[in-house]
Formats: sequence, C-alpha cells, structure tokens
Amino acid sequence: MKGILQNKPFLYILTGLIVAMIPLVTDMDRSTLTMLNLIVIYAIVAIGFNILLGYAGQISLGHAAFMGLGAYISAYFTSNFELPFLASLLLAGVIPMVVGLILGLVALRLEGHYLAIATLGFGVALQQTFKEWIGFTNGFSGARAVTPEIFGFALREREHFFVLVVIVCVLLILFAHNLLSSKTGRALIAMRDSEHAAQAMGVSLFKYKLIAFALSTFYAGIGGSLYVHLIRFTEPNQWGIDVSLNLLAMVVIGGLASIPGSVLGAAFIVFIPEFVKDIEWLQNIKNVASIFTGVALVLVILFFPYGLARISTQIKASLLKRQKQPIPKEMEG
Amino acid sequence: MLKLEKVDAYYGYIHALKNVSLEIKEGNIVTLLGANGAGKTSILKVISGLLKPQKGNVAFNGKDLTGQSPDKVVKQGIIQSPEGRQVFPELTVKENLQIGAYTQSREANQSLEKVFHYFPRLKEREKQDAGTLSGGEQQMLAIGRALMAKPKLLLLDEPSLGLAPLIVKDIFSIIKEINGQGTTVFLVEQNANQALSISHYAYILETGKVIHHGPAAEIKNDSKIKQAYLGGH
Amino acid sequence: MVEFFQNVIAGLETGSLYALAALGLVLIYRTSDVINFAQGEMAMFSSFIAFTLFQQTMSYPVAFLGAIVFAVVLGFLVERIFIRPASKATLVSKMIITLGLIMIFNGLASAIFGIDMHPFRKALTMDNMTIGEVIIQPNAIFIISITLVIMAILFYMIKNTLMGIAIRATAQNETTAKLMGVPVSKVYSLSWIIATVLGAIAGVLIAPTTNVSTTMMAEVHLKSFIAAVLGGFGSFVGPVVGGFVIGVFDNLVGYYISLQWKTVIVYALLIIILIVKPTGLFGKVHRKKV
Amino acid sequence: MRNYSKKGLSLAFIFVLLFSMTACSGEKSTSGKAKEKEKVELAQGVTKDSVKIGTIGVQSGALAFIGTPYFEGMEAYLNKVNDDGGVNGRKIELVKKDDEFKPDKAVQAMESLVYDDKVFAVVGQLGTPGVMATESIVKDEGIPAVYFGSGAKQLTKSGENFFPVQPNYYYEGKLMAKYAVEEFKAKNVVVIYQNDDVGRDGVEGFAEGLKELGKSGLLKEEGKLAVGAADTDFTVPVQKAKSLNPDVVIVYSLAGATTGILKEFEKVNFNVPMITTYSNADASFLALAAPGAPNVIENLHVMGWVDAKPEKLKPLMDAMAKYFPNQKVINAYTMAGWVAAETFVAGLKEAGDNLSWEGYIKAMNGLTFTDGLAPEISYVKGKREGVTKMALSKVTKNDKGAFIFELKTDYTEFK
Repeated sequence: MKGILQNKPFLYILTGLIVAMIPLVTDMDRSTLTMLNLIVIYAIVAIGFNILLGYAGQISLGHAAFMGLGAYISAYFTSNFELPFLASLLLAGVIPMVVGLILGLVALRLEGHYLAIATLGFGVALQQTFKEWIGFTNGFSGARAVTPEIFGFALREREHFFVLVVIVCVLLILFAHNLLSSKTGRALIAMRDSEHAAQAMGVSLFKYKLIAFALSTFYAGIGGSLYVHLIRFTEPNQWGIDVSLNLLAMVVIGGLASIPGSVLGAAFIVFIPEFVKDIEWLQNIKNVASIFTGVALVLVILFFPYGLARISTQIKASLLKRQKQPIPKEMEG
Repeated sequence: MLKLEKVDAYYGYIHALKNVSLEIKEGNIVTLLGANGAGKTSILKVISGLLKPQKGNVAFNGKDLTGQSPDKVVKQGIIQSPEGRQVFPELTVKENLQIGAYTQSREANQSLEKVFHYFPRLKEREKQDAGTLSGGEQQMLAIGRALMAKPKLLLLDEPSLGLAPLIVKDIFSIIKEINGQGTTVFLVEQNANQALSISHYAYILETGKVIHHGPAAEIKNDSKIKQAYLGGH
Repeated sequence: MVEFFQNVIAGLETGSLYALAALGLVLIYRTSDVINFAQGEMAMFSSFIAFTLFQQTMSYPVAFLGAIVFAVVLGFLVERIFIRPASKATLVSKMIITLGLIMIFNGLASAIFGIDMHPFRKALTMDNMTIGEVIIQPNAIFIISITLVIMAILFYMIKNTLMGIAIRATAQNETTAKLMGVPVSKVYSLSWIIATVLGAIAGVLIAPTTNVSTTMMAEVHLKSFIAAVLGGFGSFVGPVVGGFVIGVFDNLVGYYISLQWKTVIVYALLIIILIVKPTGLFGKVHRKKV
Repeated sequence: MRNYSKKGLSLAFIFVLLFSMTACSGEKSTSGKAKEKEKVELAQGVTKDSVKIGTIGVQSGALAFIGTPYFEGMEAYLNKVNDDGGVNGRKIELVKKDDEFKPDKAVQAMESLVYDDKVFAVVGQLGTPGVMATESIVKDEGIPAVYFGSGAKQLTKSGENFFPVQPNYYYEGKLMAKYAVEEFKAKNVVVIYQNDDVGRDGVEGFAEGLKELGKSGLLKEEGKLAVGAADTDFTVPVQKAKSLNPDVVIVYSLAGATTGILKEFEKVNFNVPMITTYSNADASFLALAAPGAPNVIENLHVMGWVDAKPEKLKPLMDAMAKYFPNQKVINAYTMAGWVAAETFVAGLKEAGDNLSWEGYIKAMNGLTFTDGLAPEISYVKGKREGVTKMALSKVTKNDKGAFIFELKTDYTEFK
C-alpha cells in the first residue's frame, strides 16, 4: 500500500479520478462548474508554462496568444471542416507547437528580459493577426465552436466536460512528470541551475530550451482548444498581455517547478477574483475585486515566496528552525 | 580598540560562531587564522554588520556596535576589504576608489593621493574598468578602496588569496606600511607564516570557536600549535 | 515630403514620452533587476493628482510639481512597502508583485478618481509655428527638449556624481557596496523615486493626447518596454533612442505601409532587431547579479 | 517525509477545489440542473409581488467607464418604477453581474443568472464579447432578453426571445451614408474608424449604405483609415485624411480616440464637416473633446437615437438626482441603461399577469413603444431591428459660449 502511495503517477491518477467524480456526485451550480472547468484548463496551460519557466528557466510573456491560436484552430476546424473534436484538439496543440518551435528557433537565443520582450512582442503581433485575419478568426465578431462530441457522446453538460478536461489534464501531467524524470528533465534542471555547468555536462542548451518552449506552446494550444469548446466562443481581445501575465502569476504563485503548484496557482488566479466579488460588504466599493486580488497576489509572494505548493515544506522548515536554533537574521543595509 | 564578547552567530542552519571573544588593540596587526569554514569570514561579517549575532556584543572604542548597519559601521572608521577582492568590474579604478570614500567624500582627493602613493600602478590605470585589471592589481584596488574610507580599523579578508608569491610579498609589505602609518589591521588569512610574520597578535579559530590566542611571535614559534592547527609548515 | 516631416515630428514627440517611461524602467532594472510592470499605473495615478490639483488651483506649474512631489512619495512607499520586504524572493516573484500593484493601483484609481475620462491641458498652449508647410507645436518642442534635458541630467548624475557611482556599484555588487558604507537601501529608494517621477512626467505630458483616465498609460507603458529593449538596458542613451525610434517608426509604417498591420510590422521588426543585436542597439552585456 | 508532504499536497489540491465549490455555491445549493420548465403559470423569478431580472456587463477594469453609468441609468429607472408601486403590484429586483468584458466571465454570469438565480429575464446585457458568447445559452433556454448594449448586427437574427433596442453599428453606418449623400452632398468621403468591433461594423455599414444608394464611388479603399482605441498619436490617419481632400469625414470611434482625432484636426486646422457615432452623443463627450479642439468641433455632427430634449430627459435627470446624487456625469451610457429598463418594463406592463416566458414574448411581439427616450421601438410582426430612426445633431455654441448639440434633422430611417 505504501509503495503505491509513493508512486507519483498513481497519485496523480487517483487525485484526477476523485476530482473528476466530485461534480458527478455532488450538486453544484452550473456557473461554479464552468469555473472549475476553467481552473483545470488554465492549470493545463500553467503546467506547460511551468516546464518553460520553472524547469527550463526561460520566460515568456506571449503565451496567451498561443492559447488563443489553439482556440481559433479548434473552432475553425470543427466548424468549417467538421473535423472530429479529438482530432482538432490534437491539431490545436500541434500547430501552436510548430509556431512555437519557429519562434523558439529565433527568440531563444535571447536571454532574460530580452526573451520576455521578444515573446511579448510576438504575442501582441499574433493577437493583432487574430484581429485582422478575418477569414480565419471572423475578426471581432468572434469565432464560435460547437459542443464537443467524443465517439458520438456530446459533452453538453458541464459535469461531463469536466471529466474530459480532468482526463486531459492528468494525461498531460503524467507526460510532464515522465518527461521531467527522464534525461531531458534532468538536462532542463541542470540548465536552469547553471548554464555553465550544463554546458560542461555536454547538454545542448539550445535543444533543450527549444523542447521546453515547444512543449509549453503545445500545452497552451490544448488549453485554448478546451477553452473554446467550453465557452463556445472566442474573440481577439481575450488573448492579450493580461492573460499572459496571469499565466506567469499562476506559475509563480503556485510554485516554480512544481506540477501541483501550477494547479494551485491556476485555482488561485481564477478563483480569487470571483470569491472577492461575492463578498457582500465589499460590493459597494468600485473595482474592489481588482484591489483585493492584487493585495492577495502581493501577500502570497511576500509570505510564501516559494509558492503555494511549498507552504507545508516552508512551515515545517521554520518550525524546525524555531525548535532547534534561533532564526538567523541577515541584516538590512 | 575592538572587542568581541561571547558572540554567537548563525548562518542559515549552521551555528557559525560559538562564544567567540577577541580583542584588537589599537596600532596592532592582529591575525585570525583557521581552516576553510572555521568561521573567519563570519567574524568579519559580524563586525561589519552584515551578520547579526544572536548573542554577545561588539564594541568599538567602548561604543556598542552590535547590530549596527554596515554604513554606520563604516562611519565609525571600520572598513572591510572583502574576500575575493570584489571590485566593481564595470566601474573604473577611480570610481571604485570613490565608492570607498563614500562616507569620507570630503577628503576623497587627499585620500586618493595617499592610495596612489601606496599603489602607483592604480594611478596608471585610473580610467580603466576594474574588471580589466589583473588579480594582483584588483587586490591592490580592493585594499586601496578600503583605505579611501580613512579607516581606524582595516579588516582584510584573505588578501593573499589566489595571488602569485611575489605579489603576496608586496601586499604584505604594504599592509605593514599601512599599519606603520597608524591604521590598526585585522587580518584574516590562511597563509599563516607570512601573516604571523607581520602581526603582533593572533587568534586561531576552529569550527566557530577560538581555540588559541597569543602574541604572533609565540604562535609562530610554537611548533605544537603549528602542527595541530596550521597544517604544520 | 511635408507629410513625412509632420509624421516624424509627431513621432519624436510621442517617442519622447516612451523614452521617459523607458528611462524609469531601465533605472529600476539596473539597480534592482526588477522589471516594474506597474510603472504605467503609477504614472497614471500621478497624472490624476496633477489633474485634481489643476482643477483646484488652475495653475499648471502647481499641478505639474504636485504630481512630481506625489511621485516621489509614491516611489518611496512602493519600494518600502512592497519591494523591500520581498528582498528574499526571486526576481520573477518580484515581477509578480508589480503585477499585483497594477491591480491595486488601477482599482484604487477607479475607486478614488472614478472611471471617467477627463481632458487635460498642454504644457505650452502658444500658437503653432510653421516651417515650410510643416506645422510644429511649441508643446511638441517642449516635450522633446524636456526629454533630452532629463536624459542629460540623468546621464550626468549616473556618470559623475557619487550617488550615481553608488547606484552603479549597488547594481553590480550589493554586498560589497554595503561594506563600502553605501547605504544601499537609500540607493534603492532613490532609484524607485526617480523612476516614478520620470513616469509621472510622461503621464502628465501625454495626458493632453490620451485624456486623464485609468487606462491612459496602457499604450505608453507597452511602448516604453519595447523602447527599453530596443535601445538596450545597458545604457541610459539607449532607451531614449529606442523611444524615438519606436515613435517615428510607428508613424512611418502607418503612413507608408499599412495602418491596420502597423502593430504587427513594428513588433516583427523589434524581434528581428533583437535577433540581430540581442542586447539592443546600444546594449553591452549586462552582468547579472549573483 | 517527502511522500507525506506530496500526499498532503494532493489532498490540499482537492481541498482547494472543494472549498471553491462550497464558497461559490453558498446557501443556494438547490439543483442547478433543474432545467425542466415549471409548468406553473408564473415563470422562474416571478412571485406574487416581485419579478427578478438579471443583467451582465463590465463594472470593473478598463471599460468600467461604460458599465458604471449604464447600470446607474438602468437602476434609476427601476428604482423609480418600484417607488411608484412596481408593475402590476410586483417590485422589480435586479441582479447585476460583472463580466469584465470577457466572454468566459459572461458565460459564467449568464449561467448563474439563468440556472442559479433563476431570473425571469435578462435585461440590458452589455458588451459585444459577452453578448456573443452567451447568445447560445439565451437561445437554447428561450429566456426573454431585452436590450443589448452591443452594436453587433447579428442580434437582429438571433431568435424570437431576443429584443434588441440599440441600433447596431452596421445600421448606423448605413444611415450615416444616407446623411453624407443627402444632407452634405458629399463627393469624396473619408472614414476614420476605430479598428475593433465598433468601428469595423460601422465602416462596413457605411460602405454598404453607399452601395445601396448607388454611390460606392464616394469612398475609396485608401479612404478607410484605422485607428487604435488606445493610440497615443493620431498624426498618420489625420495626415492621410487631409491628403485625400475629403468634403465629409466620418469619425467612427468612441470618445477617447475621437477626442484624439479632433485635437489632431485642430492642430492642422482641418475644417470639414464630420459625422460621428451616437456613442458620442452626450454632454460628457463635449466636455472631454471641446477643450482640445474648440474650433474644429463646430464641424462635428453626431447621430442620435434618443431624444435628448431637456423635457424628454427630465424624468431621467430627476431619477438620477434622487438615486445617484453623487453622479455628476450623465451621458449616452446612462441614457442607454435607462432605455433598457424602460423597454423591458413596457413589455412587462403589456404582459399583465401572464408572466410566463411565452406570455412575455407574446406581449413584446405586440409592442410599439413610443413613450420613452427613443423615438420608436417596435417588435410587431417579428421585427427585431430595434430602434431604426435616428437624427443628426450639430455641435454648436449657445449664448453662454458653451458647446451643445443642436438637432439638425428629423428622425429618419434608412430607405
């Protein structure tokens, strides 16, 4: 028993199963279910983004555009070519991945904030393309997507759709998990920790950065596809910098290089504004949700700089310290 | 002049200094010897205010310095030349020296001449970026930079580290000269022989504890101590 | 040809404002390695202060100076309250804090000042001049000159004053700077204050074009990033040139190529420039802090 | 040790999800899936003495400047109706949802209105992205939806239970073409349009209007000039417009960009008649635009579909003063919200006690409403065009030197 519980893939699957069942056995508001679906969808994108940021140490401020690209591709192919949903889902992952590869080939030579701005620029340009390429995106009137059908079963109910997104999420988590415990994963981590050391170890930095970038765009595209079939509509203004920055926040808040962290981060960023909006006594103050979400974001970083996923470790560490030794204080200058 | 009394300090989880007491008398060169990780740098950090001791106190000329911020410590006349030189690579030699005189900027020009007198090489390279200097030159710059603060007490952290023997000899003779001009020097070294030969007094540190102290000449000649703690040269 | 010059001058005018904001970004980045995403929102807040003061006093200098004084306080407080306590956090975490600040400032501004747009006057309201057929507004000349003057002052300060050297020293090696007696906390405060003031100036100067509103800085802020990268984070001349280039280029592409596609074209060019010259037009390799 | 914490994490994850569910569902854990229509006479959201309706729109973030006055106008009207005793003895209760102008939030909001709050109707949903994203839910459920704060043209074809009021931008564009041709005798027109859902529909409608009038030659392809809503420099479009020597310029953009364009016109002293959209037909726009362009603004004409004569506006002004005494700005959005509530209530009165969805829709289908701010709204014979009559006003100075709108034409339709 203990052996099984130590097996992480098994734990992921078990957690996924339990989570997927919750809406089926409990009675939840439809809008809450929509939000849960969105949390899992953003979690997928955040996991991909975490491979890039948390493991490979590369930043991107343009991933919203890849998510949008996935959404448009899926909407386009299912409505215009009546492509089966699963095929379009795959396509919505693969095409952004190819675009990501091409962008990666040129942009990944840049470092740090230069990479950040290059990807930001690419994101803005791609979003602008969504606005102008009306034949593909239907411009500002927006693109519609159908209710997905899998082997003849239409996922009209939110509960059913939730099962789908959880399955996809767990599959992608397992994939990420296996990848990160493989040679590629070790190379990525070595590279993040020290480029020089990694180079000395014979890691081809560029190749691994590229792999991480392409994977993150794949995850973003898949997330976009699921999104558009859930909401059944998309338009260009959605895929702007704010979503890219939100993705960044999800990964950091949840914890860099932590898969459960990305899920927690996605839950935090999607859920907190809704939660704040529902607090009655705050509703008379204008824009209160924005202020409180901002404050929450700052507080999490200040008190849990290693992310939500590592709270328990952090608390344990500080408890240990307190018992055995006084806490050292580096002084402020 | 400077007194550490029963200082305990932690570095993360590591208990870096255990009940350390030491005294530096005015006008002396005092050497602190010990192996890597014995806690030598921690003592300097405690003095400079980078590391706050958990227990004990630091007094300078009778004034309590415990827990003061580094810039306040520098204003008292204590300055440290850190390990590994740590010059500012993208600042010119002159700018590096100017930063050294941050707390004494009114007398910067006067100090500058003094430093150029000790290290004529620095004058030649005044306008060059410090990152382009050789290791020895950078060490000169680091010491010169510290002198710019007109220190009463100069803390030197392994000034001989990574330098060729000839240059080390130069450096040590300059330290002696600086001391001769009235600056008290607290020298942290692994290079025991040369350090002891210019020092008045010495402390030996092992795993965070002072295990021996005495006049430098005595320690230098005590073969037992040398054998036990200083790698037996 | 008249249109060409008209577009270039207007480009220089807006480019100046990108440049001012970019200088602020670069200053904070150089000292603390943080990219301040909230720069635009902070500038917006300062502009609202200018607007409110102008309504109260009807005096432009009072409004302008009031905004600057406010920016000094704001920059100081933001560094103290939000950035410094996070000194242990990673750089990317600090960036997330500035994201949180965007939400806080935007929310606060709507709660305090409301969500309406307000007109704001120009710094100089004299009649236009014409050279040939090209129309030149004195205000445009004022904006361009003020940018160049500020750049020169900043450049001088960073290069030649002790505080400037201390800022650069802190940027390179914080611990050693501390050991040399540099009060690094003051250096951080100062760089945030200067950066916030630069943003405020940009905000007050752009307000006549964009009106005073909670969204007034969106475009300026984005372009200032681009300007900083284009010019390079390594120098203080770079972002100014970057700002001018973006301003002028935007107009020329819009005029001679396509208004609809200009955003795509300008950003594509940015990416190309970065690939050819990864540290920006004026950049040298910036040493990362260890 | 490690595995304990990992297990803890997985548990925490489930916990977070559980927590989010309970926190959101609150006390209302009644079935969210009860979609079987109640066969009782009264539809959902209706009781003996109340009618619950819902609305969705942007109330925070960058576009709150639209939603805030809009919902105030709506609430002002509903408060007035309620204070006067309600409709057929029923007080109207409004549930507001903020969608931040985002489609996914709008879908969540619509779901919670329709399935959780169980409102009787959706009134005055604001914002094209949200309206488009929720269209299928409204269509599938058949819930009455009155007034869309959106200029999107496809709403006229969405279905029986859709009751648009506000003219769509496409139609407005067509009508602008008619005015350009008939009022201004234009020979050469330039359109500067905001390059988003607002301006694009407008410029398309304008081109279509010219085509139907047989005057396609008036607008050349290079005469369609795009601007961004957040642009900081309007030199290029204005230079281009000037170089084309038009005799009429259409400025199809919202207040922010329009003021920028006008200031640039002022700078280069470019004086031609201009026509702009009804979105700018209010005093707050003039207050924003006039200081920067005191001369050229007198060339500006605006479209209008609400009758902004002081005597017509009096009930609105009084209600706003009573219910929102702190709100100084009363603009086109306030009026739009007011009209939304007005139109819905007109249908409610008509439907009498027959408050099922079918009953309401039937009542609306017989409605031709002329007592409100808009000159005429009619849904007779399945018409879903909303307001079709618009008039042109010109900006001018009154005796006190303040800028006002002066009605220039009658309310007319395209045709």
